[in-house]
Amino acid sequence: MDIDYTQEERQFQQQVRGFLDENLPRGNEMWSKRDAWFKSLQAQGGWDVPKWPAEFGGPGWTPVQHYIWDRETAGRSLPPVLPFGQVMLAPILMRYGSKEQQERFLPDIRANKVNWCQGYSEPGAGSDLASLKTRAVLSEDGSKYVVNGTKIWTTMGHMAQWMFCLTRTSSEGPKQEGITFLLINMKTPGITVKPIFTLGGSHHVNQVFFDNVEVPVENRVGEEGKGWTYAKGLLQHERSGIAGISRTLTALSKLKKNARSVRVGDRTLLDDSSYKRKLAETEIELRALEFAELRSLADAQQTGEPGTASSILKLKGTELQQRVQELTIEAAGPYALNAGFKEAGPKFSKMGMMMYLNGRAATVYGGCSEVQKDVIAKRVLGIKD
Amino acid sequence: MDIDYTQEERQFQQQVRGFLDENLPRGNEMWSKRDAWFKSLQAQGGWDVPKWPAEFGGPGWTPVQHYIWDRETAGRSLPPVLPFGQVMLAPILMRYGSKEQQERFLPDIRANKVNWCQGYSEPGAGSDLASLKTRAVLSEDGSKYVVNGTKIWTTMGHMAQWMFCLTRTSSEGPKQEGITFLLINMKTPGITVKPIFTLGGSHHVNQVFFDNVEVPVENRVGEEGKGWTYAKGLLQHERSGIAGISRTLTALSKLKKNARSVRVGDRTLLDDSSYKRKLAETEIELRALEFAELRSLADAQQTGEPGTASSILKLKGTELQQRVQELTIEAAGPYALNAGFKEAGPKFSKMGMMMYLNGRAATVYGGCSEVQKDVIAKRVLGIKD
Amino acid sequence: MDFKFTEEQQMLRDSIQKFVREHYPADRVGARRKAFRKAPGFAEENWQQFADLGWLGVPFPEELGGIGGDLADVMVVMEELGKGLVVEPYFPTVVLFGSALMLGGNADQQQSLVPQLIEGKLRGTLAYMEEQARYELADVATTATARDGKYLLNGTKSLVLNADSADYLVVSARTGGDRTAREGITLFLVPADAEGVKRVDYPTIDVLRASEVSFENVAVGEDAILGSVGEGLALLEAISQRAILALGAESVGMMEMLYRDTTDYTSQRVQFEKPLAAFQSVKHRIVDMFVQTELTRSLLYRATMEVQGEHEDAPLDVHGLKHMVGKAGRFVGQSAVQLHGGMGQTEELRVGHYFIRLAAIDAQFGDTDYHLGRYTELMPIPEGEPDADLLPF
Amino acid sequence: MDFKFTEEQQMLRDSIQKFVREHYPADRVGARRKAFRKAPGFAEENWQQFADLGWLGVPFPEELGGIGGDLADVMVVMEELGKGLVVEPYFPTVVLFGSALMLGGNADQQQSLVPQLIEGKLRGTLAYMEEQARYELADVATTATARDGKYLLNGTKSLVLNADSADYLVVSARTGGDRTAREGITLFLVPADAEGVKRVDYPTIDVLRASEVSFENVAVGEDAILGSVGEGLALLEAISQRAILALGAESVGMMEMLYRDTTDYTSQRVQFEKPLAAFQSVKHRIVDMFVQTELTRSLLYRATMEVQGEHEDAPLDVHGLKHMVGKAGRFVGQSAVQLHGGMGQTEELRVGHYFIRLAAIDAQFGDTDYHLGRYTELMPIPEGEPDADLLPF
Repeated sequence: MDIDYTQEERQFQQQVRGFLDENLPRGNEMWSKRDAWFKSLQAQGGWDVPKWPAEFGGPGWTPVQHYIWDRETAGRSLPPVLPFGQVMLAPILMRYGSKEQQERFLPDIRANKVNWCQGYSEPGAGSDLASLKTRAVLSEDGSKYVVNGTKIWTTMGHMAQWMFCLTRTSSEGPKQEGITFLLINMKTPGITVKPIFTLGGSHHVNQVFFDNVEVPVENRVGEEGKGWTYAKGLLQHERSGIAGISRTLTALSKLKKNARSVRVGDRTLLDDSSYKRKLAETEIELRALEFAELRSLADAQQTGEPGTASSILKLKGTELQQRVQELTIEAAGPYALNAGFKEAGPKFSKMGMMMYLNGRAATVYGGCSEVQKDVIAKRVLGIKD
Repeated sequence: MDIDYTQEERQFQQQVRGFLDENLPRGNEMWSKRDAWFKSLQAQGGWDVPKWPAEFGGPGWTPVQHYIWDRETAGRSLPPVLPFGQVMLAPILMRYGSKEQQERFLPDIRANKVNWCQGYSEPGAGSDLASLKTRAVLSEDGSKYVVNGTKIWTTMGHMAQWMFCLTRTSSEGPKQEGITFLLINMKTPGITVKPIFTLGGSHHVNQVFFDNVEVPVENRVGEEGKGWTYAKGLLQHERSGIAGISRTLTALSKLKKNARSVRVGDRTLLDDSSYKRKLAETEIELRALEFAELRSLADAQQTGEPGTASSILKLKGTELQQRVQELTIEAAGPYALNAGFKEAGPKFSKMGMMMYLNGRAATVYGGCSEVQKDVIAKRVLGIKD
Repeated sequence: MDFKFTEEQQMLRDSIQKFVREHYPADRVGARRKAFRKAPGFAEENWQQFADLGWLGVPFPEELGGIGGDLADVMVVMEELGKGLVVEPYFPTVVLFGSALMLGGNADQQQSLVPQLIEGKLRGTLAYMEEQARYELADVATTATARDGKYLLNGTKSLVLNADSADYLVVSARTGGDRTAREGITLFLVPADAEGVKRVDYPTIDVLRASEVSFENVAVGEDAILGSVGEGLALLEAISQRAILALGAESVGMMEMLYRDTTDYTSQRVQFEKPLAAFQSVKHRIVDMFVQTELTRSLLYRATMEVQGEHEDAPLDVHGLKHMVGKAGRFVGQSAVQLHGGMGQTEELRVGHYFIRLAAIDAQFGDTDYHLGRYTELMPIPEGEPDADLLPF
Repeated sequence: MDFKFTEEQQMLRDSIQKFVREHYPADRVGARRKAFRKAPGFAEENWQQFADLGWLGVPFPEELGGIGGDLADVMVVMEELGKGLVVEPYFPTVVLFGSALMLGGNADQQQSLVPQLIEGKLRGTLAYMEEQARYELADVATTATARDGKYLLNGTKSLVLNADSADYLVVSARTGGDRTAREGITLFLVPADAEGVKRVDYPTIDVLRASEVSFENVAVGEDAILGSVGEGLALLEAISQRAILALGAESVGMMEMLYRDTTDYTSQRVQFEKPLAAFQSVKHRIVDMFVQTELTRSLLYRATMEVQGEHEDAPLDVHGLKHMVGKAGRFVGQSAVQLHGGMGQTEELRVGHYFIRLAAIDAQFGDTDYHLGRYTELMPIPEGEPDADLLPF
């Protein structure tokens, strides 16, 4: 057993730090220098698409290198990438897409040129995703699918040019079969996007309606009826990202600084022992979970399998995210009420409340906590239903 | 709405206090003056059997009077009564027993002369009590039942002269039917009592084996096959007693005094703000639950029904009992290890640990918490399975 | 002992429920609340209806035009307004301002203001909070300096509820003592349009309205003093107790709606060939929500009756209540949102609004931690020796 | 980074598991433990086997006859002993006494004692606790007064583990400073049979042995001093860190057994026509037990490697570990007992014994609350201004 980074890992950590110090645009330059930033990442050898394998132009990092990258970048603000394409669709295209699809879509995804959205959930298919009903019927000449139905909780659906979408092409047999994975251009006639306003009035999710939407058959990924298999692997991917342990550690670190700025009479909130104990309890669990992630990465590196510790990451990681959000609004205190007035109370209070509200989704999407527990019981503990 | 006791209730409270001050034996006299104590209770008009209705010689108190009695006696040590007869069997005999059975058994129960035990649970029938299998077969001449099988968790079974017992007389139809309520003399040939040692080494529960045990048919209560109905009402009775809110309030009060005796350097544990907050959190919930009980009693007094608040009493009451027990061993600190040596650490530490260990049973017996929640979901919230 | 609602209370409840059905129907709550994001943040015609139906007069004596109700009656009103997600400023005007007038006002002040309040012609609020104070009522930096028979007020009050539609502000200010001294605080009745009063108004996260209010040499006469000079803290504490009872009632109403709405939603929604409510993880969590609601309701009743009857335990149980409202409210709110899945995150359903309002209530008049600390200070510690006889526990 | 067990560790684990299968079979654990209620509380022949199998030499260097293992190796041993509910005094002798010798002893002390310890011929323990101190290592009333080249020890130590079978006690005493001063504590190596040492022995709730040990003018020479005079606190703290790692490993082993035993039991027991484990309320609680166990195990690994490598975060994570062991251990233990129903309450199954042992571990070397407080003191607070940019969280 060895907790320390190897010589190579330490070098890599230094390299990442040096690179970030030199190239990462700050503050106002975040948008103006965005292109230069992506170019500098690319020049490092695929750092712009860290999770992509080397054969598709990625850096081919080890799991521990990924961890180092996450850890080093979590505390800094990086120019945003469009996650649905790069992180979620790309692995599927690489594995199951045709050569033509890969050549057609991957370059634009990598260049952050095309905005993708995910068409999975439906009003009647949430936790039980496989019961989805959006119907795709192959035309008689076999040239296109005609899609009817509706998708919901489509993040960024109102800004996306394309959707990757699970559709039902057969109702026979088990519901997991008969699902087909389609790539749909959002400009196709028959698509309507309706905004959904979430807690606190944000708009980032939508409901998308399909009314006889025609999708060329060449936009089908892999075989008809195999879409569930393709999507499942991707969901696993999504889950480990949702855990967001490095981000939560950063959030906790910011919270400590913010709590120190909160006045309580002549002292600060960080002088309040019962508040401080709550921070400490959270931090202890986070430090434990961070190490669980490391154990999982090390297992993956050595055996190719992430090990049992990985199963707890999403479940516990989202819980701790929410805990830090709770502690943030507690720190804001009365100013948790502040919804739009920047001069009232500590500056973090406004965004703190929005994060708290938006953060409730973390234990619902990508497999709600209740379903996660069922999955752990079955797969890890071998408990039968 | 009126929180205050009525004039009559206040008078009753005074009467109880005066009576206890005058008649309750203390310390060493607890056993020697026990008979005098029961006589003085009886002389008050049935106070020795407070829950019994007036027609059977009880005091015929209102629910609020019962509450006052519980509250006033919780802080004092009363000479023990034998609960299985007086509290648990007697109501069944009064309602479903024959005149002969009432005359034969009730006087001895009242006089604390006969020790009863309860034969309900079986190794294969715990939460799912109705699946019990101990078989009672009526002899051809109809004069007696022959009982075979085994009962478990029989509290005081090794000291009891009689058992009231659920037996299976039919396997047809729903399992709740075909259960028959028998009174069994523990001296009958074929009965073996085997001790079960519980956490910390106590012996108060047993397993009881029946090998062709003959029970006269006149010891059957009510009709054959109706035992489940009889027992169910009694279980409800048992549950409200298990909540033990007055006892827990007393325990918390003792805990505060005990915590003040625990040295932490030059101060006491009651100067520790985080420990004190835990006491306070518990006390707040207890004060809320105490009022929930009052609401339930007041509802019962006015409408004859205990109201929805009553459903939470056992569930939350046992949880708070256990919480006070946890806080007691936390107060004992290192001396929670103390299992038999009276001079090590604070005096309460030894009994505190035993109470903590024995107390785990409270959320299991009389309907475990998980089943209680199912019951509340169904009966109170109307949730269908 | 008697916990039944009176016939009058039952009628009051029915009339509010009728109003809510008409003006705040569940299926339009999102749109309805969105419409109120701008000043004054509510509908004047509704307010007039409150007056016409007598709700504004509930806690005031008959001789001032009220209906002479007690705190239990206010509890009934607040619970129903909470269930309805009603945005009209009953809490600041009737509970905060009204309590200030009735507990601190002299006969002149009461006679000149209360009848108008009851008729719906005059509103008020309480300006007591300052940023550095967090939840401490006694931390007051705003000063009131006596000069020529007048008082000059200087300072800034934060998060003043519905100040933008109030005619009067009750303002806490120092007439003596250090910033955190318990003595030397005085409450003043200040017209909202007095010279030197400046406001910045904004919507709150729970779609109500608040303001930062600054006072620059605002001059008021001695007739503006509520209660006695320098003894305003006791008055503030008494108002705060009533505020907590009212917010507690509103919370309990919302918590009840949350477990009911969650029961309904999960009983109807089928996943994996079963209603969600049939899954024990869902069912038991709803039961936990119910248990927390019933516990909180019990403590609300207890505290309300104790404050009404001036029992000695009243301060203790009011602190306990606000602590429990915060803790249970968060649990019940979060659980409802979780069990509604994606729908719980939307503005469309009531649950999200209840959830936010409960979070906002925790942040007013002391949060769950603050009141636990206060409870700890008051918690009775019995006299006497340690007692090793833990039986029959 | 590498979290695999080495081949040696795997062999060590196998050999302990084999011993446990033979000497502590699950189906006889109740009877077995009952047999140990009297002094010395374990089987001498088992102890000799520990020596023969090399377990006693695990953390000691090869030049003293040990196998030169590190803290991870001790972790492996303690985890397996924990799973087996083994009562032999490995913890007091190898972890407490052994750490005291290796961290504080000089070459003479080590050479005269460690080889004997490794051979199973000599046992020791740590006498550091006093009643008024609760969990505070620096609170020491026992005095050591220098006189004529000797030290006279006076005072009482409480809850000294396995003192009734120890040859040596390591005793903390004041050679200077006030009772709670951090300076002035010295550790002494005292023969258990020295004149003036009195013991009262008793069984503990977890069926181990402890003693109250009093010292009345117990005279020891300067060669009895472990480490430097007056600087014993740092040594005590270092021993305590190792004690916490060892107890943490034992706890994690037990927690794993608890969720596994509970999975097995509830998978076999049928109620309402289904295995109990198929009920979500049961299943999810087992998952929660598993999650807590994995979290604790992760922190155990982290802290062990940090102490081994003398990382700067080591004290922080050791406090965090003991806090988590207490909290998670209680949750996992209580859950297992609850989910076993009546059977969980009996001495027959292992679960009850694990449950009690976990409660006992929480009460040693600082409980969950104490270490949370200590963590709070060390918790890093970053420099810098408040940061309102909470995205992309």
